[in-house]
Amino acid sequence: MIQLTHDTIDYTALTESIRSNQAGAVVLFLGTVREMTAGRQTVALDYDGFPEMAEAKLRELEAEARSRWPVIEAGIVHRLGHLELGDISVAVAVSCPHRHQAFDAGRYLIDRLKEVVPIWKKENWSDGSTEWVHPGVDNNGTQPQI
Amino acid sequence: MIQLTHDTIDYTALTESIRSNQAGAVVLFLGTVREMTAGRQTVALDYDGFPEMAEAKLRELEAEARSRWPVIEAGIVHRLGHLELGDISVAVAVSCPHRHQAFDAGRYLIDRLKEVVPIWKKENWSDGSTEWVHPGVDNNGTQPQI
Amino acid sequence: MKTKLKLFAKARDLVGAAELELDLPESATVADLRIALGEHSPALQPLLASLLVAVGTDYASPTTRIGGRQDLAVFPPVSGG
Amino acid sequence: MKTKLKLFAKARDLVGAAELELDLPESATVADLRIALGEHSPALQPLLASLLVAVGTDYASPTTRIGGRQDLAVFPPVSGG
Repeated sequence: MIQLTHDTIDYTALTESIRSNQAGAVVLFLGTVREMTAGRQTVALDYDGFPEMAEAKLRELEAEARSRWPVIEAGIVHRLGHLELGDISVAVAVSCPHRHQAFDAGRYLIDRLKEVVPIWKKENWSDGSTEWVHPGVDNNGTQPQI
Repeated sequence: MIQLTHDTIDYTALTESIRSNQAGAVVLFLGTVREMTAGRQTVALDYDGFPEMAEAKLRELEAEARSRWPVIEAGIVHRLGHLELGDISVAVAVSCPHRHQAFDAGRYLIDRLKEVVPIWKKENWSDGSTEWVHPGVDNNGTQPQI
Repeated sequence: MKTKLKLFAKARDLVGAAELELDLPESATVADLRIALGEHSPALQPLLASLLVAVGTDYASPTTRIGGRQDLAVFPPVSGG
Repeated sequence: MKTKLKLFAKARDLVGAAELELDLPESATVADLRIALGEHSPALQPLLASLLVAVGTDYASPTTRIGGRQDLAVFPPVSGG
């Protein structure tokens, strides 16, 4: 199951969809909205996405994981829109015969998702300011000094 | 939540119990009854345990994980008794500020559980035979040649 | 040639539009698009060097010809998850 | 001294009992327990070298004195998860 949604992520349904008698191990990763980031307080996040490309890239990532590990089933759901503290922004679930395969594949999927899938988050800080998060670009939009 | 149970493991309740606004990452591991092991077909597993010691060791493992990673919440539930194919035998859930911490802590907990927690499984093979699984001890109960 | 592109996240906010039409020669590459974007929307200038360009649902390489395409997308580094 | 121990998994099956009482001197160690167990239940012989011993809820070291304890447990290598 590859899905983008504006609704609450049902990670139980996702997990059930990837369970299998051929798998001895299931790993589920949830990204959740954390209150503190580098000493600053967040009150909410807004996620924007380019849906067609995001779904295409998620499918490619699933194919990459399957080429590297004996994945039985895998699923990724990413939420878009306005998220409050503690809300789940992303769920990655994978089943494999053995546990280290499932841990490695799950970690690979979320690491790669953060590198290549066209989704962006905007911080809503507790001081009322907002800020797009664009790694490698500083707060003023200029390239950081290396 | 550290628990041994003879009932179906409610991994959703476990996961909800370890979610936190302080965590950006949740990792859930499920061990499930796999049909094929080294080319042999299983129809069911029976888990035996030494409950008081198993719970004490699980608490020690949680403390070890907390000493190594910034764990916000952690929970482990292990099932005992008769399990059918696909049933969940163990659930490990951990929340941390960042994802690699949660992956590392979750993997550590299940790896250590398999080394030190006094729980044993008995295979019910499809040919009708049964066999306790005791790593390092061969099928006849003798020590393997090194 | 009329070249259409979608904008996302901070790029959209700085330009003040979700879509944009630029006139580019057919031989225009990603580098040419960057220059044209900076001229069209000076507010994008500080973000320009880090912008990513997609053709359809794939990242464009620096030498991909994009002049006249209707399925371009331009956006800053991703931060999903 | 009367020494009580619980048995688990294949050790319990081979002995045919979940609990056992052995007579051991107070100074008896895990090594002595192993010998006494093998004499009491020859069926355990092939498993003997790999058996683990717990006192209360902790693994006993080879030199732990266990004679007269009522809270011992003896079991083969674990396989939970």
